[in-house]
Amino acid sequence: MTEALVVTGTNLGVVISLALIAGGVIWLLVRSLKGKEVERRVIFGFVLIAVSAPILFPITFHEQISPVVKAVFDKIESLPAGSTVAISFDFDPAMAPEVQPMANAFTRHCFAKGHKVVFLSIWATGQSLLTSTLDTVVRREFPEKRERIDWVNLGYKAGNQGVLNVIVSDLRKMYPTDVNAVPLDSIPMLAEVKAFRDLSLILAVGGGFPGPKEWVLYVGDPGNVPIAAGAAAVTAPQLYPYYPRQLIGILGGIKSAAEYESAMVDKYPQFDSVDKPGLRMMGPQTLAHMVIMMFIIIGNIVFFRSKRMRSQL
Amino acid sequence: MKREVPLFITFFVGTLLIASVFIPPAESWGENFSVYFDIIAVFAFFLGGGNLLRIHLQKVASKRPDWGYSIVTLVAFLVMLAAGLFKLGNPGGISGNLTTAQSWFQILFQNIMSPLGSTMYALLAFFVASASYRAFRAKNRDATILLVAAFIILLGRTPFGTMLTSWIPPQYDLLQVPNLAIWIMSGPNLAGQRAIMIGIGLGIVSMSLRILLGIERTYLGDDR
Amino acid sequence: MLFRVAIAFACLFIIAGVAGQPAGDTALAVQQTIAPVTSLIATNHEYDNGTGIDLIWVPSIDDRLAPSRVTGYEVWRSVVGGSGSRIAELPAGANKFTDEQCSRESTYVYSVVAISVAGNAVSISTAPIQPAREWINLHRLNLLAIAFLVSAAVIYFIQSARSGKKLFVRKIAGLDAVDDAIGRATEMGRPILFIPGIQDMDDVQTIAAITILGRVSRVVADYDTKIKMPVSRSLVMTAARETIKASYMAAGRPDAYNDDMVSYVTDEQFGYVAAVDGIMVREKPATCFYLGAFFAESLILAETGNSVGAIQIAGTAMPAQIPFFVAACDFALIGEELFAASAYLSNEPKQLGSLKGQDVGKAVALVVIVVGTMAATIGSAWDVTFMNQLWSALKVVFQTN
Amino acid sequence: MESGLMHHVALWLAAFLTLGIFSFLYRDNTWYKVCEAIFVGISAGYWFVAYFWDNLYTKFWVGVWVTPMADRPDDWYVLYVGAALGILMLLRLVPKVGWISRWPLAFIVGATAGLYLVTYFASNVMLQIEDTVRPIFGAENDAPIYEIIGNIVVAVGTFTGLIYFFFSKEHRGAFGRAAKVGIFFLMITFGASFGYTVMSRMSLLIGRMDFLFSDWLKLIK
Repeated sequence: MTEALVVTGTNLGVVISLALIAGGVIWLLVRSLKGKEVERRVIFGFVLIAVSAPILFPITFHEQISPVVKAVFDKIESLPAGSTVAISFDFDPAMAPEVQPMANAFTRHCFAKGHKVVFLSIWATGQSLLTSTLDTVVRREFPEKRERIDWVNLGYKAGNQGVLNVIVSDLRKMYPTDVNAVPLDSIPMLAEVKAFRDLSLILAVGGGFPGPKEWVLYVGDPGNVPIAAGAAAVTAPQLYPYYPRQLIGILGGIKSAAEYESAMVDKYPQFDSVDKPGLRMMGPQTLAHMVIMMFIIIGNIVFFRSKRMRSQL
Repeated sequence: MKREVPLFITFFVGTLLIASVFIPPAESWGENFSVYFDIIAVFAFFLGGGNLLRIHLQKVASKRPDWGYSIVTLVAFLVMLAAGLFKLGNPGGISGNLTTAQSWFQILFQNIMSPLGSTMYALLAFFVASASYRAFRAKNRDATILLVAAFIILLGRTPFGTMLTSWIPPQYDLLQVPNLAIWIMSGPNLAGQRAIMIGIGLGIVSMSLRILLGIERTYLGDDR
Repeated sequence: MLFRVAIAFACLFIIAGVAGQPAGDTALAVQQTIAPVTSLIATNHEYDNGTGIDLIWVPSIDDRLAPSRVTGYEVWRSVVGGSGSRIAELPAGANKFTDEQCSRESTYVYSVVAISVAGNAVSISTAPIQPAREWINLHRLNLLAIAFLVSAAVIYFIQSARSGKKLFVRKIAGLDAVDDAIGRATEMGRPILFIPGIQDMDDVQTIAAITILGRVSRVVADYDTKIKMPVSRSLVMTAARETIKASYMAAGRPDAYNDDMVSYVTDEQFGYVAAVDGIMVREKPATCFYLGAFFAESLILAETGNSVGAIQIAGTAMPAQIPFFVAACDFALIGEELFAASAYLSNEPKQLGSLKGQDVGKAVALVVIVVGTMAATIGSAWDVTFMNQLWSALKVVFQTN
Repeated sequence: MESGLMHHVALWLAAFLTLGIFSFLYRDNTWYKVCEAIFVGISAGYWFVAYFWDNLYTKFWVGVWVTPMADRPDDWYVLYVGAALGILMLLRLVPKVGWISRWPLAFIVGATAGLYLVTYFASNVMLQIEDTVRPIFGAENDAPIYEIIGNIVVAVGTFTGLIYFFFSKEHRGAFGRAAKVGIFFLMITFGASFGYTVMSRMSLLIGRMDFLFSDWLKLIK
């Protein structure tokens, strides 16, 4: 399984920035061989360059879909067309670069399969991000999908896990109306959705509290509804104990988002032209990882050098 | 009275909520608690917000160092309060949706609070790097294990990890770095997480009992 | 209304099917339509507040063909003396459904409609049924029993410690350092910073943090160190003030207490972090405590604290943040240790007794893991009936919900 | 929606604030202090407004005044209890009866302790134990070798990890060695989680740099 390193964009810029990083690392290596500590600001500078350079001169890599991600993709594929799926936007602007690409990919996938989608948020800050997905994905790419027939926006409700605790058995108690104050009883697509346990799938996108874990504890387990998580990479490890029984699949971080985007394009070539932030961000991501690994190595060299020097004294 | 009533309330409410889990007609009590809590939290904010105002007003009044920044905080706080409570700029007026795009509240959130929050969060990228440099050193056995696990996972999350070990034949594919990374996440990592989770669960049981039985009461300002 | 029409149609189909079987033309029609579900039974959903009714049925014969001719099922409910409505749509292959939207005051009749491209088939209706409510959820009896067992162990050891029995408690490194860390701040004349996490008082970790604050502030009051505690929740501010004030009273120096030791900053996670970072670089605390529920800010705080040269003692039960504290702080309390901390610091026998009590819970867990894993492995590998029984018994006992 | 000028002002403002926070990495400075002061003020206001409308207005006011009697849930009057507790909280401002504010505090702490006791015991203890108990060779005896190793590792790791947490037994002898193995597993867990997180944190920075380069400076499309 050899993966080709596909280098695109301004090659000269790529070469220059890589040379800059490599040169700096060699300089640091020489310094550290003398047992000198690196100042914090130097580290900060390296991170800045490693992230900025690939944004200015893009590098992209090909992504292979991993089983935990594929499980989510296959679940959405296997639901009969017309199933009702919920996507919950439980994140804030700060987390958005990482998880919003997942929410967007989920939305595209559900609509491409002809599912009906319930959008909601249990984070106060998730509401405006939800609106942005509605504007940039739903209304722009799927103008034929009608609000309240093919999708509905329930908006935000305060109360954290309390909200989940209620909607699992009674949606209307918490959400008498959708975000535009239209009573749920007059919304055709929700006629049979009395509670969240009536849904075919819940895609919990988020990473803090409340997040996918609370969806599992308060909705998935008691309501026996399949739940898939789109999580920030930092929370993904804690979700592994719930996989595969309580969570059908997990997307963790931008790498999983990139994998999902690759899978989407493989299956639905019409999405090749849309923005794929996951794949786009993997370049800077990879370079930043390399830089951090360099620093771990340098840190250890400094450590062993100074230990030797101390023992010689 | 000052001491006994709060202890009784703690015991009574706690026991009631424990019982409610096992009594179907009482299942909604837990939900009701979250409603109570939300309402109490609003009232409590009058104390917190009042404290914020008082501290900064005092700083300005006594012209302590950096008092200029206190003015900035006060203005920002009051502007946001006014914009939100009176729903300024909202086409629907006071009964309109708080987060409509045209309302001042939303504009302030979008253009000031949101970039500030994202940037503060983004600082983490730098701190992760400096912490890795500092902490991932093979100082002793424990630190070495930490270092090795972290390094494998880091490598496994990049295409380089794939390239580095793609020569390993398929029957030993576990040794390929990305697979090894996944295995660490679902094997040893899972084990550690479980031990921590079980411990936390038991720790909560024990602490909750100490609180309900009134043995632990420092939170009530009762230190004997 | 629709319901009755549907039934009428279904009856027509069945009559047409039965009557027309020998005739060639109608036989075609019979082939196209499908068989209804059979053996539909409604029973009261156990152990609820009288809101649920369970339905089970045998799927239509046509659902067992491959590919199935049934595209799905609809569940219809009618209140006796009222109208009927469709309450659920289920995929093909479904054979049960729980209606949890019932009222204790009503009596219901259910039927299931098998849907196919060629037409629908309605089942025979169930007998009228009224949901009943139960007062005790026997499904959770195992949870009750095991939780009771562990709680009883905790209470037993608290009592036995109270009666003067000597208890051993192992050292917890981070907590042994508390006194030294506060002493260091006193010597340097710099403040100590106490961060109780960013959650409100409805999080048990925040409560744990406040109980530890009670012990820490007692030492602070004795040493006359400066303490600074910016908080992100108003209720936490109130509770923390009560706690510190009580410590100063207990130390006999109520006059040294001042409300400004605890100040509210903002509820916003990163707004709070921005302010705390500012406090750290400007006031250069000698010691920082981070105890409670933390999220992404854990590392921002710990790295900034490190850059100003503070001794840092951290503890959280947030699994995702423990690694950062372990890597970036001088001492870290891992998960359970956070909840044990106030008991450990108090050094009171009855508090320490509770730690021994929770160890009983761990012992039970260890035994179940060993016995269960062995039973499951032996049982499934060599098909030993007794082992399999033991395994499934343990599974039942530890199942929740 | 926004006029051209407004858009530019907003863009430059966001860039100003972004760079201001970043400047903290170099050192504490006036620019950062201004951003910090704005952030604290705006966000404290934001949360109060959110609490006010979502909790006090929507949950309480609408619940006890606006909703018609017929549409109220059976237990609507419980809302008054919440408000009463809230008002008791405010009594703190009256020095003579300030001690009454401990009541709502006691209420919250008691309820939290009670709720967490059962829910965490069920989800953290019972469920995790049940999940750990599984056949090492797989349910069908067909697990590949790495899965068998994985199962053994999970069982042993959970077991020894728990031993590390024992408080009332000295970590000596065989018990001490088991605890050492437990720490070994915990360290792998911490290292793995940390490594995993690096990824997540980088994405956030990439998001901000993307804003600076493409939205603000328009260097890339």
